Amino acid sequence: MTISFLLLAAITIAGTAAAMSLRNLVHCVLALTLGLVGLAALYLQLGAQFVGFTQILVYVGAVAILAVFAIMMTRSAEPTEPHGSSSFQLSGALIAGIVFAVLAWAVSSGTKALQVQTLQPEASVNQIGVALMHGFVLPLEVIGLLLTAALIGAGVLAMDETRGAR
Amino acid sequence: MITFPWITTLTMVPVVGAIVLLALGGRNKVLVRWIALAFSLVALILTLVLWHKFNTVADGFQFQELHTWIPSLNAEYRVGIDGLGLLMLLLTSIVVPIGMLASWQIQQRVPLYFSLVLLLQSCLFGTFTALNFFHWFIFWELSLIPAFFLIKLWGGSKSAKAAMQFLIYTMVGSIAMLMSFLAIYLATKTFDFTELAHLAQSGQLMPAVVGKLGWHLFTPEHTAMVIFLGAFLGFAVKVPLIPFHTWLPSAYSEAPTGTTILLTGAMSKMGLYGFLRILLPLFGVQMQQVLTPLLWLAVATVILSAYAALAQTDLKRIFAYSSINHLGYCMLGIFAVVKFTGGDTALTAQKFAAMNGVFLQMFNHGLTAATMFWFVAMLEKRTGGLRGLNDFGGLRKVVPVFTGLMGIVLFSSLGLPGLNGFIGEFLIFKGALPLVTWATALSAIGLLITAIFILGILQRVFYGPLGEKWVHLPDLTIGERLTLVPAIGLMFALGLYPQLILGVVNHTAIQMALNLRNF
Amino acid sequence: MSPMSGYLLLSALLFSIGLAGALTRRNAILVLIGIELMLNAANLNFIAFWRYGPNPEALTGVMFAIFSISVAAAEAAVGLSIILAVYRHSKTTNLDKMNSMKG
Amino acid sequence: MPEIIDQIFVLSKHWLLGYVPAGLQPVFSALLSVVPVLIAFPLLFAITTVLERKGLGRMQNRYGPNRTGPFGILQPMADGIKSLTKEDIIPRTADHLVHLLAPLLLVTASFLVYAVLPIGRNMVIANLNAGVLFFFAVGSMVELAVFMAGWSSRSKYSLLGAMRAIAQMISYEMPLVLASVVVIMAAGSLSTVAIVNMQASYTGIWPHWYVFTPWGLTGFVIFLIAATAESNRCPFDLPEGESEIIAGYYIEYSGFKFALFFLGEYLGMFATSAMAITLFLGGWAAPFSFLTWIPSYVWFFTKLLTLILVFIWIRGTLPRLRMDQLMNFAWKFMLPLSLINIFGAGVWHYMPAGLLRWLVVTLLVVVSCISLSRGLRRGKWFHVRTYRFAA
Amino acid sequence: MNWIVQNLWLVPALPILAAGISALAKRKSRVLAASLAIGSMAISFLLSLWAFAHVLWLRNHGEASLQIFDFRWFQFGNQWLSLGWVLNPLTAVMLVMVTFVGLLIFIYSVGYMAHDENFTRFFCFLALFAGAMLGVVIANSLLLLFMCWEIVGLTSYLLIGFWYSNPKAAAAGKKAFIVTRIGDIPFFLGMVWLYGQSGTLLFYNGGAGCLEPSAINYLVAQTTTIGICAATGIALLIFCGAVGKSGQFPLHVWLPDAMEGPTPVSALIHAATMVAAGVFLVARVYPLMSAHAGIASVLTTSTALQAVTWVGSITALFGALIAVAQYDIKRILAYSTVSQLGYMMMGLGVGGVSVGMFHLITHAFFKSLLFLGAGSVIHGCSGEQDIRRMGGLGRLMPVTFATYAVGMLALCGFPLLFSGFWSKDEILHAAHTWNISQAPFYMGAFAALLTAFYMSRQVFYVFGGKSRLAEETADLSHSLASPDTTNHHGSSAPHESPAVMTIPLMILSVFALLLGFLGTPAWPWFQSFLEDTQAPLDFSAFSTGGMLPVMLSSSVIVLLGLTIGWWFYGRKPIESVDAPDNVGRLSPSIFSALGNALYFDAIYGATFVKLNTQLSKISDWLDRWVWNGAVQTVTQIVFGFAYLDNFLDTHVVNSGFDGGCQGVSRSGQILSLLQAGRIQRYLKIVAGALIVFTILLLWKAKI
Repeated sequence: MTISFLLLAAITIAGTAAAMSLRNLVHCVLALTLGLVGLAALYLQLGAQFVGFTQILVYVGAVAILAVFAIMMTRSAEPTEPHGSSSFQLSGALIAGIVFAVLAWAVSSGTKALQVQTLQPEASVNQIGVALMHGFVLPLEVIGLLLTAALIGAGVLAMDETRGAR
Repeated sequence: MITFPWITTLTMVPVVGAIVLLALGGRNKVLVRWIALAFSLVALILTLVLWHKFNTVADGFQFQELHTWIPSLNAEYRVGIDGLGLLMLLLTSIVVPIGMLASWQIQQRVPLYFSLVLLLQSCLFGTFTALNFFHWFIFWELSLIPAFFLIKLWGGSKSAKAAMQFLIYTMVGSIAMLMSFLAIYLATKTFDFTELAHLAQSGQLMPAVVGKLGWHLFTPEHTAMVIFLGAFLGFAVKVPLIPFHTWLPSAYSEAPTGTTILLTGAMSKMGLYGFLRILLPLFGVQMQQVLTPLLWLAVATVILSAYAALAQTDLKRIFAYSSINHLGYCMLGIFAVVKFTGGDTALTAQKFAAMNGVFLQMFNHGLTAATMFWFVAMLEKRTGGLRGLNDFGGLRKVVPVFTGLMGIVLFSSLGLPGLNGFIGEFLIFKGALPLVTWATALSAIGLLITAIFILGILQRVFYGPLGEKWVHLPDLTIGERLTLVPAIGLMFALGLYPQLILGVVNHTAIQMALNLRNF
Repeated sequence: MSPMSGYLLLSALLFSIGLAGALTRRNAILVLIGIELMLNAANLNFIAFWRYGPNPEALTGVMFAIFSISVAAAEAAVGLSIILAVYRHSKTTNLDKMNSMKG
Repeated sequence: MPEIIDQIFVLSKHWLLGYVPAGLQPVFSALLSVVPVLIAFPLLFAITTVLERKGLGRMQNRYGPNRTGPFGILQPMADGIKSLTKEDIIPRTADHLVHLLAPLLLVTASFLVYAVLPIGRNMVIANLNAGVLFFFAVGSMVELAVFMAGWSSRSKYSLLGAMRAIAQMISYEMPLVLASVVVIMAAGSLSTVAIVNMQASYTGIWPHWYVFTPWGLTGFVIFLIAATAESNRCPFDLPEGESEIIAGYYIEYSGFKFALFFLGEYLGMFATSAMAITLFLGGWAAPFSFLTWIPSYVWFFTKLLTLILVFIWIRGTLPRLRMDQLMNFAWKFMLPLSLINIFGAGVWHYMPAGLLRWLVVTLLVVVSCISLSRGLRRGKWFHVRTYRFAA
Repeated sequence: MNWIVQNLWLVPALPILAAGISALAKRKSRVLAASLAIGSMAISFLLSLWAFAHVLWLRNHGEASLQIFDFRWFQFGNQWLSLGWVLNPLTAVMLVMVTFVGLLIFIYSVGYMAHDENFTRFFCFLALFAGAMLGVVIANSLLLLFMCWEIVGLTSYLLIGFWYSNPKAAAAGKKAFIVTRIGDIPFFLGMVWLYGQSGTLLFYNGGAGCLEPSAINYLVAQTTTIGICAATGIALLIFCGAVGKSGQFPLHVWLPDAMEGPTPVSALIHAATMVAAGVFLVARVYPLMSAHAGIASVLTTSTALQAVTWVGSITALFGALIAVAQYDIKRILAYSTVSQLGYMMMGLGVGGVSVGMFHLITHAFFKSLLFLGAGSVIHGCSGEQDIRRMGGLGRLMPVTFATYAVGMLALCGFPLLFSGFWSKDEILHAAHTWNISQAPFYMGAFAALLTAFYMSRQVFYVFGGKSRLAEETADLSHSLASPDTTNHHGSSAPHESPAVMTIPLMILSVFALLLGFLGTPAWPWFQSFLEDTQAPLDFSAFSTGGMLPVMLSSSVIVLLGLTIGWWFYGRKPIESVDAPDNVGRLSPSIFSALGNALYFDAIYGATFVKLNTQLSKISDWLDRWVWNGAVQTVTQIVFGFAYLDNFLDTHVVNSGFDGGCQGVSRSGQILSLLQAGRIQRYLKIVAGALIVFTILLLWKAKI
């Protein structure tokens, strides 16, 4: 419960909350980026350097840009979204709240039994590489395949269905 | 000792060629053709190198390569050649360029066509060099695939049906053969030809199989016979023997002529090769038991196919039946060699003659039939696909050179002395007559009928008054003449000096005849 | 309160925020972003458990996080392109108006 | 003596740190590392602008700046003063906050990158375990900044420029990263310090730079091309092509913010050049073993300046590409080639040392390069292109 | 060993080489082809003379007149197959005859074929034929002989069908090849059998050859399952080959048809040499032919030779009979040839090698003379071959007439002066003394009578009376017009042939006159040469062994025949083309039967050819319906099963399944109300589930 943790947690929560509540979609994405950078910083704080940088690379460098592109191409940047019925909003928020309550309850009741490791563990790139190439080689391959498939699939989906019609 | 893997290299050259062609794509058809031809010529050169390096008096197989492959199945990659294998390699490498030249004018899917041809060549090489049933069988079956597509995709109007018939027929035979070999494998745990032959020669093979698989309702002889018949069916369909031959005329006539050349020149030899390499060493006893029916089959093949050829009007069908007829002589020779002679030295010498004759006839038939179909291809090219006997007449007037050269080839097929066909037939008859007199004497009728239908072709196509349609038929071009010269020259060379081939295969023939178990 | 439960609570909160966004917003892109957020919350959980768990040398948590980031990236790509395709067809990104399966 | 000169900055930093209370030492250490960088590179920026303008001028048969100071070398000073004193205009419809944040984010990200670049022996701000990854991760934030700038201005030109820039940067980031993967494979580390150390040894007088291998050379060339595109420089300067969309995404900026953008761009260029040096040209290592007495940072800056000159030279030489050419080039040539290059590096690794592996890998790279370029030419270079929009 | 023995192969090789070169030559290089063929033939002739001289020299020095040269050809098993050539009197005589007659005919052909467009090919084929024929002659191996024999057959085929655009010629060539091949198949089998039995195919090989006593004794000792000894069986099979090649009954049908070829071809191949090859073959394997079980009792004739005799005599009579009723000038000669070949065979059967061979040699000369003369006539009449349209040519073509008359008299066996007399007489004499039966003698004698008759008929028709050629215009039936018509210059007036054609005629007629004196009973030099004995001049031979009566009777027969011929045809000239034959009037039915060659072609056509066609149809039918039908049936059955299975799947299994599915889908419709397409609603459900499950889990953990 260090100050840095609280600070970063505050940034993260602020960013994500803003992302979920702002009206302008571009702002949402920018806020989300802030939240995700905060999250990456949290990872760094937890000692997972590689994951942290990967988080930045993937989310800031790719997903956010992708989302921005999607927003631009669907012309939904203008805050024209008419808020749906308040009951809809309310029920959603309520459910989310209940979920949080339940999870918080679970966390508070579940972590007591856990033996907590306080030593800073090591997760150098070397170790990660070794682990990826030995213990996790099959998942790695599967992920590679998945990414390829996703790449092709996304390309095909984003292509115009009637080629050359326009 | 590590030596250069000649045979593997030879087998891979066409595969590489096929890949190159496919990679090249169809933009430049001329280039594709030349490259394909170049690869087949490389294979020919390699074969000639092998021919040169081959030790003609050594026992057993040469240029052997042995690698373990699937240890749990005892399947090894074992290749090697003796005189017979070498002869077949040479034939294949000669026939494939002929086939390519004959399909030079193919316009559709050129790279695919030529790469399939090269693949087929590779499969043939594999079949003729494999010494382990397992991968021999793989090549044997694999060769069907290019052949099937070659017939189906580039063939005539009924090619799909013919290709299917061809495939199913040979597949049924192959499956029967596979069953037999699985039975043998279950009993002996080996797929190796030489080991199996060794077992068979010492009389242990069939008892082992019967001991393993015998069924109480079957006598051991019957069990062995059933296994033999399975293997026999596989080869008999491929050769083909009457009555397993009906796929052949339709396949030959529907296939594009270049493919027919491959089918008749090289692929039909696979069946005979199987008879010589597998059935003779392994099932000699069983063949002796059913020798009489086998001989009748051979005689029926010779005579009926000759008569059937007489009734055809399509040049390709005639030549197809003529092919069956010629291979029937080979079958006669093989069956004669099987006959039990009790070690009589004079008769053993006859077996040598028959064996040599069979080898020579295989090669000669390949060469002659391939060239014959080549001429059909050139005729088709000139006439836009017409090849019926009744479509022509008097062509000699406009295409004298074509007529002359094709006449040479036709007479070679007829067995005229001085050309290659004669000596093989002579040796077969010479060896077979003392061994199986009546069958041989009856088969001689085939020689007569062959003469009748071949002269019929000459008469109806080239002689008589010239049809109005063909006044402007072009004669052979210089290029065609030049490409024909090697083939026809080889015919003359073999007719005048058969020692060229006999000198190489003789030792193998002697060994094969001697290795037959006589008891 | 142990450091770990702080992270876990944060993760739970992130998850809930993401869920709330996904449930309340009408825009498909935002729903997708919400889902991404939920995934990130899970990642945080993984890292936290790895960090404070009994077997940090096994790196399982880190691995899981890496893989899940990859999956999330793929999911985002495909999801957004689907949204693009749908938009091209129905000219809207509003989920309420995208309830017809007819093409 | 050469060692002392080489390490003089490190030594002086430690000497200074000795006067600082222990509790504040980490903070001061960081400050002492960061501040020189924050000073040196803007200075380099100033030098580069004048160099570029004069160099370009020479190439285009004109003088370039020659009024301010002797030979115009004070021109950057004048420019700086001018931009500081100019009015800061913000468009009325602009998204103020984002408009403000964009240049800041850009410059911040550009500066952050320097944290992992070893400027000399033992001279690196943070020797990160995943240094190269950090470099690319932070570098990718630049794109976001560009988007923010373009979008928040509410101008068609700027939005178009931003979109172009982002598309281009994303496209070229791929070959950039993949080109550096070969080095990471060879070095077995993501740490920039480790990578440079790997290259700082010699066989005879020849250094072990990765550029002196077939895959290294290929990687270097790919990296350089991608870096040119990343920093939106000619011939990849479409996002700010003056003749088409004036200044691209920062058209609506003026005054100091504009200068910040300029600074950020150049800093990005320096950073990628420095990364190229680190990865392929041995970082601060001397090119010959007998030149090691010259201090390492001198070598680093020499190489950096050389690369900058190369960039200037390219800018003065090559015409601008068209958008479709640019994209085709990235996806159809650079990407496959860098993938093949990775394969080549693998082959190199697993083949025994000798002439053969040189031949094989060179052949692989050359053949694929030729065939890929043929593939490019067969494409729609000269065809009428129909653009598609999401309508 | 003498040079000529070692290099005897040059004799056949040179013409073959010439043929090879002119085969590659262009169609226009006529001079090259002709000079190559004639030159090579001339050299071969000189070499043959040398060989002949060498044999004479050997005889005079008392050395063995049988010289052989063998070489190895190829190896199979543990043995080598050897080929070789033999020089003995038989070879020498045949060589000289073939090369000499051949040379003359080559020269003649230059004139005869001068206008043919395929001149080059013609000489190529002729040279190839000559080479192959010489190969047959010198062969010391039955295999080599057979090979050359087959090539001879091939060239015969090519030359008969030389005017290939005429369907009749093409058909005739085919017929010739196939009919001779019918004889060759047994020959081939006999050869293979001989090889199997004796282990060699060399005739003479220093005691190891197959014609030498040890092998013959072995062969005689072997008996076959049908009771005859192996030697007889083999000999009969080989004789079948000779029957086919020499146009013996019943395989004679091809020979008259072969007249479709150019006339020099008829002369060379179908009169002088090739058809004689069969006779030569029998002579060559005479030791085998004459071998039989009781080899000690030389007096009895072997079964094989009996067969030869009977076949020969039947053929002689048969051919002569048919010749009487022919109208085509060449066909008459062709049937005459058939008849004479029968004579030769008979001579071989009853009298041995020398008797038959003597007639062969003399016949070769006068028959080629006759053919060439006929050719000259045809040439002069612009291709007309029907004797009814000729007449009166004796005045117009004096040289041809004179030489033709010589040939005709020689063929008839006009007493004393003409060679045919001596050789025919010898055969009749031998037949007279034959110990088995007298029938061949009487058949031969009757045939001689007929020969004289039909030859005189022909001569009177052609050369006597006045020319009927002009009437041709009235008669439009061109049934017998040969394709020569188109090839000759257009003048319709009969004229004498050029010198290049007449000079060979004159040379041949000289030989036709004189050759007989080499083998008179008084000085049987020829016979002794062949049999390797000395021949004293002994006029008393006429009186011994019933020689004189036979000679007298045969002279009478010949004169009688000529007289009858004059009575019917020469007494008063034949008036017109349409006038019926004077003999034919006596018994039109028999005459027309003879005119149609006793309907042999028709009979063969109705039996063997038809049988063959039927067999081919049957095997084709078998192929299409039985074998293929069986396969198709199996396929259909398999397809049937497939359809059945498909039916079961579709209507039994599937329909049940479909029913189930419909139920499911109906329930699904109800449940689908939950799935309204509102993603967020699903998400809510999931979140609810999450809540519930978490609570449940925690609850459980608590308890």
